[in-house]
Amino acid sequence: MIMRNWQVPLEENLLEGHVACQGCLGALAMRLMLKGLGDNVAVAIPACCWTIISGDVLYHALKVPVFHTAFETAAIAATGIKAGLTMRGKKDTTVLAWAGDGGTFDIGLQAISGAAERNEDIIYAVYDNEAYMNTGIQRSSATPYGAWTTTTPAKRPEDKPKKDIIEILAAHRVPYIATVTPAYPEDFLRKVKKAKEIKGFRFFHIFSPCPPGWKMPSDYSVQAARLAVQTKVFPLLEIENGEKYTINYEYPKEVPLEDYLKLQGRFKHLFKTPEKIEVIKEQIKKRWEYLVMRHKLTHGTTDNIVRKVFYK
Amino acid sequence: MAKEPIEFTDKVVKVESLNDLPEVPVSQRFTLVNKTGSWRNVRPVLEEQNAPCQNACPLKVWVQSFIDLLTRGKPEEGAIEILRNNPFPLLTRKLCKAKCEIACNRKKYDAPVSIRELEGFTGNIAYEKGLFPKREESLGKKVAVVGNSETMMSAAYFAYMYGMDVTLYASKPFDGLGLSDDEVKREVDRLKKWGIKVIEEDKDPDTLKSEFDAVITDKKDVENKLTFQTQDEKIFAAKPERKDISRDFYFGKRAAKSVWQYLKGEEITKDAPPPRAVSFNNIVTDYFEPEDRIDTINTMEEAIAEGNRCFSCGHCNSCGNCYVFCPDAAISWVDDFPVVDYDYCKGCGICVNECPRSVLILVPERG
Amino acid sequence: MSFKKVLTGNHAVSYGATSARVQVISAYPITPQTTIVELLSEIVAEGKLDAIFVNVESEHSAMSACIGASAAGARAFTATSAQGLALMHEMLHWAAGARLPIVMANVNRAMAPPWSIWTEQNDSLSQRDTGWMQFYVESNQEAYDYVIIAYKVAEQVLLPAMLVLDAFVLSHTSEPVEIYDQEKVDEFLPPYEPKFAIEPGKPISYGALSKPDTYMEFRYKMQKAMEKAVDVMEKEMNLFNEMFGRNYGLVEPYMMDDADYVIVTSGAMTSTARAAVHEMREEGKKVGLLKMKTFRPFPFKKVREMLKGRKKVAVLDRNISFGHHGIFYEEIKSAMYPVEPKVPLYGYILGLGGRDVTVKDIKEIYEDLVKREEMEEIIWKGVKL
Amino acid sequence: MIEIRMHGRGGQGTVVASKVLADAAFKDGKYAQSFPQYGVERRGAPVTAFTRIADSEKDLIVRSFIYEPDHVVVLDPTLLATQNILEGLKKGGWVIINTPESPESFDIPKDYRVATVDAASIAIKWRLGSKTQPIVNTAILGAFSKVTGIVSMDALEKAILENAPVKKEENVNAAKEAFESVKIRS
Repeated sequence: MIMRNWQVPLEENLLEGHVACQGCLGALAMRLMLKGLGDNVAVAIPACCWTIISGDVLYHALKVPVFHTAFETAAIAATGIKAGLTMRGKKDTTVLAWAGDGGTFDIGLQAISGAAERNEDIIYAVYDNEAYMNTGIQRSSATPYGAWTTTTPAKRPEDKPKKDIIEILAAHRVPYIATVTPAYPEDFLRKVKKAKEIKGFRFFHIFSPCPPGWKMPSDYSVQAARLAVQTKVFPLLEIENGEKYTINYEYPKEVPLEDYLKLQGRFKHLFKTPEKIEVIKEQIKKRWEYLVMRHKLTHGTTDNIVRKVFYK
Repeated sequence: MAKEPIEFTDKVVKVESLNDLPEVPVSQRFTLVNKTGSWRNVRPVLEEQNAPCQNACPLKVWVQSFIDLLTRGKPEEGAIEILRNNPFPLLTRKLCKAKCEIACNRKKYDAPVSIRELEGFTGNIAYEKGLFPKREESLGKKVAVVGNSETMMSAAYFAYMYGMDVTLYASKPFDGLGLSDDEVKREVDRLKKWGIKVIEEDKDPDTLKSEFDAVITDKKDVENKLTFQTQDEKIFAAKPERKDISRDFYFGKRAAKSVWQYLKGEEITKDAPPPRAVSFNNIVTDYFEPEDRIDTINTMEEAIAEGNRCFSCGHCNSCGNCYVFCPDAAISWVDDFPVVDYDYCKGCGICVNECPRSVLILVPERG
Repeated sequence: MSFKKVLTGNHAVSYGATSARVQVISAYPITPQTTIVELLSEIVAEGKLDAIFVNVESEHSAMSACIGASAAGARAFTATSAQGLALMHEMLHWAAGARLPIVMANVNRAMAPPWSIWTEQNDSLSQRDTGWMQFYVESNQEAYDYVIIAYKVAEQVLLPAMLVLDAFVLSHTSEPVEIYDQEKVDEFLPPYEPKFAIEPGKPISYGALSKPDTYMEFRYKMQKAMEKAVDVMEKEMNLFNEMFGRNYGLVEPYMMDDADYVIVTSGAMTSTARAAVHEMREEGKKVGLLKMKTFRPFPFKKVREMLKGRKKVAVLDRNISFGHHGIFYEEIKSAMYPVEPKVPLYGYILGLGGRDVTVKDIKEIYEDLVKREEMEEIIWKGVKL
Repeated sequence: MIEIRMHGRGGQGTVVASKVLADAAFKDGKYAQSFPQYGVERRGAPVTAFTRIADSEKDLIVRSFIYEPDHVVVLDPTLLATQNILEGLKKGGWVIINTPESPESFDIPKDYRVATVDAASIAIKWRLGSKTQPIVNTAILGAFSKVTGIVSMDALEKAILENAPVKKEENVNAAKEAFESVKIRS
């Protein structure tokens, strides 16, 4: 088979006919996740866009079983499923908790903390579209500074930086944390395959642009995700045992943050207050410096960070 | 309790009574029943676009395609692709002005692709293996090509390719190009080997009119500079300009085409200007790494490395982006190429936006 | 071989879960439930029960873990009390709606504030409409037996079940309990075979969005399952009696045959009431006792059968639905609505927050009942007015 | 039916004593029930626990507190000063006190029978608990067995072995020593 840019399995565990919005990277994220995990998988999905996407009670969009659970319970429902499957002799099944940012950063954090601290043998993945999209774009603690949502209107946009969920998980010393985005599918799949072989609590932070929620044409979502990585808004990382930090990738050229912001209507108002854009740039810079410091502590050098235009 | 077989189906089942639902709220059918293609107001279509190299080339060599074939591991097919438009790639390798490289979009990224070298290297495979392009269906017509210039060599080549029986009258083929005897012999032997009758003597084109259905010559003046017709409808004339060898080859090619149209009884048309080429702005450069240009290509490794630098503007080279980025799994990968399933494609446009070479385009849906 | 052992009510529950061979246990500590899962975690740690014990960070998660495990086809168990049960509330709906046969022990404890750890039924009765079966047990033996019976019924009708025992009065009271031969329990309660389970190879979507065109049917099926549970329970309790020699019913009458006056109780106070009725019978009073064992499904038929034609009935509630009445009273009143001639029903609220209920109290209620003429909306027994 | 009330302080094992006593009665072939009054007693705070012993399971069991005990057991003599430990005690009932003092030294009406045992010293001797907080429950049960005869020493020994979390033998020895050394008011 020839696919010049990628080495991805052709097996599809996401079926056509699911009802995600046009250009939904949350749907693409699931497609890639299941390409990586295969079909020996059980999924727990709390209240989130995926409650709808997977089809109503008559239909199902995945070739793997899904248990729909309450908003705040993805981590623990997955834990229960894992325990149940283990007791029924299905010890090698990967159990995936699949939640949005609201169900993760906010209401679900307690159960995540519990499962992470106990090092439950599950993969927890958050597809982060930076607001409560399923209920109509309300801010979550994953909403970035400066962003418009229906509860942070443009006249008073979000005034706090995004919650650093990765650091919270790192503080739990879980065996594996990865940040991924569908714009970098091979990086995504590589990490999924790596995580699959690890026992214990594994966390995926998936950056998943949402065209309606970000006031963005639907064809821009992969580009927005790519720009988020290029501008360091969303660095691609791995954190092992809460200590070993690896920055996987740094775009070799300087990309102005504005390129990322101007793609999205939710940041439109910011261009009237350029000082707020500077605030974001400062946040990004500090976060990056911190990550570089952690990377150096781990590896002794930053030379091993991949610096290519086309990262895969 | 009613029996609860879990039957997975993609059929719509109407819920008309309790018994159509399981005891427990679990789905037993797949979403394949949702033809989400109905959501779409634009559809992505895979449509070959012109590249600037191709448009700049007098011979309109389909550069993207032969490089694609070469780098795909099909160098012989790549060589034949060249030969469809360029009769003498080893001569263009040596003598062409390479306007393709001047037009190459990659020039705006780092450096233009070494197209001339790639074309020569790939073309050489055809020389070594005795490959020729596919001929058009035979018209059963005889054509005489009279003259020594490279334009006539090209005319003979293309007249043969267009399915005519060709006799080439040339006492000194490729005269005036400064080629060595070996080079001349190499090219003439190729023509002979393919099936062109070569008679090494000079002839007066007019004397051949009765014997042949048409004559092409560089010994007469041309009437129509676009179709190379002369006042005599049976005689077509083209002379080399000696500014750019590809352009001189093109004259021969165009003259042969006019003869072809003439012999088929069609109207002899001039060449239309090529469609707009994919511009640099249409290229998604995030999918390309800056790479040093390889100026001279001697090995297959070098050829593939240089070939991989090609943006393949407007030509699907199976990069896989559209397949990989489709959130709806509506693109399948069949025989190395994407196939859009319009039953499910929602028309989000990601595949078009992420197509690095603008070969996928969005077409509005009409009703 | 079966054996007898002095156990607290909580430990009887632990033994019940062990005999039922539960596979996944998840719980969070709360007084007075905690010793149930303490003992279970010990039993699991000693390898005497092949189960996974998930120590969670809240009751909400405890129930969620059980839901996940049960959805994956395992027999799941948890225990809680009061605030913990209230925190679980959302997930109780979830367990029932997903039709998962989870069994939970709830140690009846009063809700705060003010803080109280002592017995009262408001915690469990507040969960009335979640779709859980509820069984109120009177003794430690019943606590043990009902874990086993609850699974047997739950796994047939696909609804979760809660057995409810009084804080301290049972949970921390030690008395002899017969623990049955495991083979016999296994015969009564075979391994759980789920009809639908989250497992690889079966791509079902469990509990997805149900639009208005299907939701009602799923609710209808739940109600039918509850109704069916009445018959299933009667059948299973007969079998239980046959196998283990304990005769339980949806309701349990005592000296009811010729009783003019009936006292209706639930939970542990039934023992005390029974002793009181016994004494009063010896004094020649025609009084009987009706114990409500099953609250959901509510045994309408049995209640009507038992109370029809009595002179007066006193319903004793260790709970209150504020703004209305004792909850058992409400339910019995509604059950008796179609019965002619009307039976005068009197509702007594007593024993809230662990206030002791004595033989004397029961006798006084009887005396009060006999001389009462008009029905009052609510009668408080023992409140310091 | 025999009802026994125990008074002690949190940490002395009062509730366990009531349970061990119930278990011992059960092992003697009787029905027994034991329970704490409230269940949240803190270390050092007064604790009350109850035991009911009936001939058979068929006797009607009551689940209220015990207001008129047949006997009382006092695990901590200081409680005599602060609590009315004789409240409701039936005439002829035993008052069994952990104290080095003689039974005669207590001002307890003649309606009741009094026994004392130096359970604290016995507990310390067998290293049960610490010097400041000896666990006296098993010792005083030995005394209870001797003076009331309600449970046999044999059953008590078995009950202790089954219920004592640690130092099973020491606890049995303490009970036996108290059994031998308990003093009865003459």
